[in-house]
Amino acid sequence: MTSRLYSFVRALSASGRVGLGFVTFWLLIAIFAPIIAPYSIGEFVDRTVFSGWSNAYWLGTDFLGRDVLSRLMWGARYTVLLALGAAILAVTIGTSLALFAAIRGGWIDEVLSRIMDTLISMPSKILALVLVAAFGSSLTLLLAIAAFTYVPGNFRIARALAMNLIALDFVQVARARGEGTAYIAWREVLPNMIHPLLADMGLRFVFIVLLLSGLSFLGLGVQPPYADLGSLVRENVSGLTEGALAIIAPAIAIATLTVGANLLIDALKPGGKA
Amino acid sequence: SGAPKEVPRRGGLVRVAGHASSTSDTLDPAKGATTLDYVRHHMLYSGLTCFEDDSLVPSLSLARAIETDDRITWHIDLQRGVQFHDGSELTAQDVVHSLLRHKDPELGSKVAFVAEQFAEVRSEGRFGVVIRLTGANADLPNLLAVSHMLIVKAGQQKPDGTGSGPFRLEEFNPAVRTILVRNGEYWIPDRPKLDRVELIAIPDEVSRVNALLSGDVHMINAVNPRSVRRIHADPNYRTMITPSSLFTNLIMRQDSLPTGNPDFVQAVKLMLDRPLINRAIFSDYAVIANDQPIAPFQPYYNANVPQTLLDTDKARWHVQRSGLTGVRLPVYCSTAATGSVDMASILQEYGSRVGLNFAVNRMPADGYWSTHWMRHPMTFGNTNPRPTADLLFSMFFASNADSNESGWKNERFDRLLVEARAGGDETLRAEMYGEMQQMIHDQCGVAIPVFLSFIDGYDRRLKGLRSVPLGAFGGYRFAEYAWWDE
Amino acid sequence: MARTASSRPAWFGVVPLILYRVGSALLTLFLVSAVVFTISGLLPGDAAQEILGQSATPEQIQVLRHEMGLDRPAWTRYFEWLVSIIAGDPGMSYVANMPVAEIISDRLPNTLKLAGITAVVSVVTALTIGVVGAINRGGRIDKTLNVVTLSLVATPEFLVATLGVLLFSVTLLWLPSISLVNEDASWGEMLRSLALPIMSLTSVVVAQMARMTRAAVADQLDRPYVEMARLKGVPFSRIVLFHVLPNAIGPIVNAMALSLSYLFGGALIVETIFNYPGLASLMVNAVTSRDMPLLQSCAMIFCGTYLTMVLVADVIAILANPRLRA
Amino acid sequence: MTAPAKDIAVEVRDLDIVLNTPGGSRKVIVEDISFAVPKGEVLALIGESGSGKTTIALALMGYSRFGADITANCLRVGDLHIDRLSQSELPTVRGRRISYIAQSAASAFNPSRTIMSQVIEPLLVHGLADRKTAEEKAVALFSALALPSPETIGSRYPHQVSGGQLQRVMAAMALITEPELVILDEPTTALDVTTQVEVLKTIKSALKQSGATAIYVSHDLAVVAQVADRIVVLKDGHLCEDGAVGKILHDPDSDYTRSLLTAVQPQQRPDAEAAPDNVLTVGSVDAGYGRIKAGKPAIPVLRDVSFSIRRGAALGVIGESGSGKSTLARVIAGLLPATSGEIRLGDTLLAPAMARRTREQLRRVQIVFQHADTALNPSHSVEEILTRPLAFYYGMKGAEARARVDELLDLTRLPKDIVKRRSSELSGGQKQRVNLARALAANPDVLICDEVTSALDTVVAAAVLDLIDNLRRDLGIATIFISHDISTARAFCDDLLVLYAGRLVELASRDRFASETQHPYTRLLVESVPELDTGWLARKSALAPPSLSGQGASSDTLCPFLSRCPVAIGGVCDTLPPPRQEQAGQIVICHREWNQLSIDPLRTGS
Ligand SMILES: Nc1ncnc2c1ncn2[C@@H]1O[C@H](COP(=O)(O)OP(=O)(O)OP(=O)(O)O)[C@@H](O)[C@H]1O
Ligand SMILES: Nc1ncnc2c1ncn2[C@@H]1O[C@H](COP(=O)(O)OP(=O)(O)OP(=O)(O)O)[C@@H](O)[C@H]1O
Ligand SMILES: [Mg+2]
Ligand SMILES: [Mg+2]
Repeated sequence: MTSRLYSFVRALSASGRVGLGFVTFWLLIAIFAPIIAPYSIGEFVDRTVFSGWSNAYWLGTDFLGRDVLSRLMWGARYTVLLALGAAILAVTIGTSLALFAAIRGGWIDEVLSRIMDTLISMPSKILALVLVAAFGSSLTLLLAIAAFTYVPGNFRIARALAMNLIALDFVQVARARGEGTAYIAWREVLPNMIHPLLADMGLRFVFIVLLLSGLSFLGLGVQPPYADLGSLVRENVSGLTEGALAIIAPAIAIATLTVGANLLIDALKPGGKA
Repeated sequence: SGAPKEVPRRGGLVRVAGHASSTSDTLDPAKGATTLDYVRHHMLYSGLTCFEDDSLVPSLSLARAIETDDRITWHIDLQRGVQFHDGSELTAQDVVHSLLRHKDPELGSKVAFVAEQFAEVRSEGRFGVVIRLTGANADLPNLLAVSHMLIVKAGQQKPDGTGSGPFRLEEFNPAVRTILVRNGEYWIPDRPKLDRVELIAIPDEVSRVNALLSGDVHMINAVNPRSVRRIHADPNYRTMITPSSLFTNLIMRQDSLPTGNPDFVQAVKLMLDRPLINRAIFSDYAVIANDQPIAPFQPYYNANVPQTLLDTDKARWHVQRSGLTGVRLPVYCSTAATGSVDMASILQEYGSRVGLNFAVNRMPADGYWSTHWMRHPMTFGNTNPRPTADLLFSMFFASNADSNESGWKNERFDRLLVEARAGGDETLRAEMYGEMQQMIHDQCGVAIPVFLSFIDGYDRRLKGLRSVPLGAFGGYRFAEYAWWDE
Repeated sequence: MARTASSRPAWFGVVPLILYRVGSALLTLFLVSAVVFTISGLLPGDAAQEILGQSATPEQIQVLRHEMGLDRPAWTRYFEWLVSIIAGDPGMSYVANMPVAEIISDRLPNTLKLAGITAVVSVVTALTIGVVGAINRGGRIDKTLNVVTLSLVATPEFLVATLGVLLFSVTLLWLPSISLVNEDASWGEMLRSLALPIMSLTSVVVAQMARMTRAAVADQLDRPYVEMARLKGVPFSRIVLFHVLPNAIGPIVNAMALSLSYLFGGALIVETIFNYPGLASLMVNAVTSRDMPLLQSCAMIFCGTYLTMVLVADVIAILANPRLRA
Repeated sequence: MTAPAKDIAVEVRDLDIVLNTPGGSRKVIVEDISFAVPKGEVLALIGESGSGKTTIALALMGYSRFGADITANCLRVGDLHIDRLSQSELPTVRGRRISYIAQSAASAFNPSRTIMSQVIEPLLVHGLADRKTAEEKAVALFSALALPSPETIGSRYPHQVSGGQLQRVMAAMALITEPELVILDEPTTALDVTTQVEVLKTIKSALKQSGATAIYVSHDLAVVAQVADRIVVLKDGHLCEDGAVGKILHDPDSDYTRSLLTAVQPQQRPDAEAAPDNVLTVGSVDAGYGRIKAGKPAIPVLRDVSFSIRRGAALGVIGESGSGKSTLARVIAGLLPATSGEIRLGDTLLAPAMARRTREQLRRVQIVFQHADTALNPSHSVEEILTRPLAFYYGMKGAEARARVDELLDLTRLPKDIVKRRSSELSGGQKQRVNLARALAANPDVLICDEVTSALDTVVAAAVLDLIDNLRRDLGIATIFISHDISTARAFCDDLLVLYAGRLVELASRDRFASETQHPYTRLLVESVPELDTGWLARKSALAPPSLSGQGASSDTLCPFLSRCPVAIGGVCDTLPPPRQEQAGQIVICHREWNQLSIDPLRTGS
């Protein structure tokens, strides 16, 4: 196990390793936030708002006088877990449908493709606005919206990949052997799509992080006092002119998370070994 | 301060940014719903009375005189020689039309409930108007000063901006902009000073402040208290901070549980850290309130009601008595109710200290008022200043009021409200209003932590502004007096 | 190639192919209309309630609802709406008491203007970045461009916009912080007032387009015909322009269509920050006031735009490919 | 070796091409290469795949594919020292003084530009002519290269002309600037034998006319024998032998060259003692692609194909590319349902569509695809690949399955330690063996091998062939051997089936096939296979070239070969469907009398 991990890391390019580093870092923060955050997320720790670095508050305080470091850790938790969950959900649904469409072909393919076109053509933020207005904001809804928004995109890519694979001889061999759709999809086609799908999932992950931050700009994000990284940037935006850590820290967090994820994805692409 | 008194000059092109606009922006005063609507209406039309300063006592405007003996029948004498923008003369007919149209259910006037008090409105000669009310109301001149009561041209069912106000309409594009130019024939001499005013809306606060600081607009409203420091950092910009009776309150419905539990209500009032709310959310630009809606600087304020202070021990005791320890309590808030989201965060935090488990539900501003406000046991409300205590009480606290936010019912309160409305002896009236404040403070299911201030930001060169505690932009009437000092 | 395409009906040739695409776009648009109608029906409350406000009595609301026809079954309203949309008349706005067409025709030019200029700017930028990156693939310039574009996508757009305003408007006083569009403004003024919105939107869309361009061009650069052209002594710039780009155009326009369609509905945040009177904020307004005719029309425009862009991209790709054109 | 009296046009001395990887390691691709080409002569570079032929050829243009370093004591073309030219000078030489003809014309042409614009591009970029004169020159070259409708072919796109034509268009593109040196990189390898002959002829005469020096890269000695004056034999990046054609062909110095020479003539395998019963019978099968309307596919491919095969026998299916060989395989396997006709396995009638066949029936017919690369799922290990059919058909699991896998590996002579590897970790020959082992795992009665050796080097291919041959003898498997390589098929199979445009034109036992009696198309095929004889092409050239107007039968019922047939009988062949003539186990579908079939029409003319 460790040796596989080691060889995996070794096979990465330098920028891939940087990406892996960022992603691992934020993943760890996300997982352990409840344990390592020095304060609770809503605690008013200081009378001064937007205070700078201090021993007690490493990243200062936010616009209400709460500890930025703690909020950042919780924010990372929400962002990473939500986006990861949504990305996995989107890719799972999109890819399953795509495999089904590609292998069955014919009218099933046509109908699914049209439905996906329909979904992809709706502007996601406005759709989110309507859905939140309709159902109220909740983590589940956010997750659903984010996943829903990116299912069609994944479907398109997965379908194209599957189409190319299905034309290959080894699928013909399986067919000639008499294998069923499920076996072909699951055992013959899917394993060969894993890399591009992972890359796609990484890309969706980045997009979802950004979508979530856009949604929090519109006031549709995670419920207070909890916050995702985008909400943290947004709620502290009045500190921007003072260069408050409260806004810089979450902005950097988003940037390192998304850039890191992208670098990692790039390194994972077939061209980049691994 | 030793500077010589400056002489107002004529001229100036000013762009003003409000905080909201929509496709339902209107030229009809009866339907005004946003700050910019009110500003626009006050610029286009004149009213019978108006508020000119922070005294909250109405002055005469189109009415030269208002007289009454019984506070039921009122005689109004109109100014002579007032012209509408199209040149026609303003007469009693126009006033009768303007007042009576609010009673038309088709119109959907925002002050229909006030107009219900008009038993009769008729002209008396070319410039005399008689208003007979259904019951005595000493506050009629105050009521006539609001923008909805502005005078439009007789016969106009859909007013098109032709009024007798200080500005003429040049362009009106709902949700985009309104351009108004000086009315050279304004019936008050030497007014207005500004040549041209453009009204736009910038809903995003940060953008609004940025627009001011980059010189793209010259006046803005609804400045976040946290942005005041930013504006002051630049010597070219000022703020006008008008303490007001505007408040954001936590509503606890008395007709549902657990909010109907008096111990719970008491606990919540006791665990509000009002100084923290004032400091953290409003940068100390608010005024600590006492769970009743009359602000210290308003007429009839009862200073004898003891101030509720933060007392977590007592609050915890109440919580235990109510048996609600650990119960999950959803609270609905929204940016639609200024500051409520942050207040909810604070509530949640302090709640956890006294054993209450609040779950914050931030709702989109869109649809908040129609779908959430008052519809759940615990929601936040936001109440704008009203020109009279009577109006405030009858709209939000009377048992039968539509917007009786907490569903509070008190017979004595209702009786006092009608008695006080009739007026007569001012000391008696003050006593009655005082008792009503105490009742709300003690028993009503609303917690009012602070009174907010209107904070307008403006370009240093914009002069002659007056603050009126009834609304932003100098009680919506800044354009009447403002001038531009190049 | 013939094998992967075998799921498509066999009648090749460009006209039927394009007709087929148009047909499926129309079908999609029809599906879209149903979805739009359903989703807008999910919204709580309705226009009658919003118009009359809090103080309205239930009877008043009922009357108005009946007048507006809101009390009829959803599918009747859907078909009436569909018929009128097909007839080209989106109806009257519930709230503004104006024909929807008029409200939209006020805003549409703004959105088109912003989207159009941004499209030009971002396409040129993306092509440049993509081609330069592809030519130097693996090299230092490529890596730098990669990280730069990545960082651009990685920054939330409201932050990009706000930083832009703080820098260019508030601090430097170079550009207006809000876009005040005037019909009678000169081109220069207009560009100045649109500069920041364009910049923000460009930063959102350019990265993805540049990356796709790079991938498409790099893919073509590895083809044997490029080597052949080099061995013919064709200068590299000519190879890129005349050999590679025409072949890469299909995937590039496809990626661009996807990205550029964002400029319509996705401009919401930029419209909010710069107070730009475009369609996205109009649609949000319609959501707020439950102005269904307006809401549905906006939604149809957005979806229609998307479908048109993808269709145009498809057609370009078909036309650029002589195999399909034949 | 002393230079002949003639001018030396190309001189290469001590050429090394080394790839420096970013990791710092060095990979030597070719080393110590020296040769010289006199002006106007053709030098052939031959060797197996990967021996560095292309790399050397490209080095003469100062070009290396993957950034490898080219160093040489001398790298001279005419008066140009290629190794001393700067990066900015090289493009002025390429395409002007040295030009290149790539292996695959299909991919070397830009698919989205017209032929004309690409052919004249060298003239235009070097500023040698204006567009109009350039186009005139191109048209002249088109007709010189015997391209059909030379005036208009330029406005077509690459996909609109056939492979052989495209290869000649590329020759036109190379010759249009009248270069001193032309490099031809396997210009005919991707072509059918019949087409290859034509292309060879035209290229050879065009070279002669232009007087250019040429370097001809090929792996095929027989082809090289026709065009080259000198041959350089390469092995693993080293020069193995260098000499005049006659010397290399008849009296090679190195063993390696000798092994190459023997591989060219595959040795005939004895007939198998096949059982008399037919294991597979195909009866007048029709099939095609696209939507099926009224029982006819939109793109009909196979028409009225019938044959049968006995247990343990090998049937070779030969024909040009696109003649429907693979389609036939797919039809038998049921991957592509036949639209009419019947397929019997033993006595049972098989359903046309695979989905309707029983698992047992599917098991008994196994297909081995041409490209082992794509036929093996890259994400499966060898073990997974081999155990799946065992589990699927026999429900075998665990130790039993492992034992059987071992057995299969033995059978295909694969080392045991490869079971955990994935296909990307196998060599080409190993892949093809695994591919074969998978089919054998099913214990089939019929094994369809579709071009299983085409992608392999001759030596490796011979080993795989041996294997299949042994298996069918030992296990009694009936083998359908699809190939475009006539000599291999002939050496390997008991019977041969010739397809033309989806139709069977001849079916004969090996002896009869080699006899004088042949369908005119079969004759053309067989005669087109180059021989290891420098005069072969010259002899062919003396004959009337048959037209190459492509396939596409004029009608469903007439002879498909009619438009190309040199001996077509006017008034008969173009009005009546060709009759089926059968004699002594040989079936020929042709109008010509049986005794007429043995007369070589190419020699006699018609
Ligand atoms: N992209 C590459 N990177 C590294 N090495 C390569 C690359 N391409 C080819 N080589 C190596 O260079 C050597 C020579 O290749 P070259 O293409 O010249 O062979 P060739 O004789 O033309 O073979 P073929 O008959 O297959 O065309 C081979 O051993 C090959 O492994
Ligand atoms: N999936 C398909 N859809 C449509 N036409 C096809 C398809 N596959 C093959 N064809 C056509 O059917 C004909 C026969 O193809 P097939 O692959 O059987 O030829 P082949 O004899 O195996 O050729 P090669 O030697 O090149 O492998 C060709 O004209 C080809 O273009
Ligand atoms: Mg080669
Ligand atoms: Mg084939």
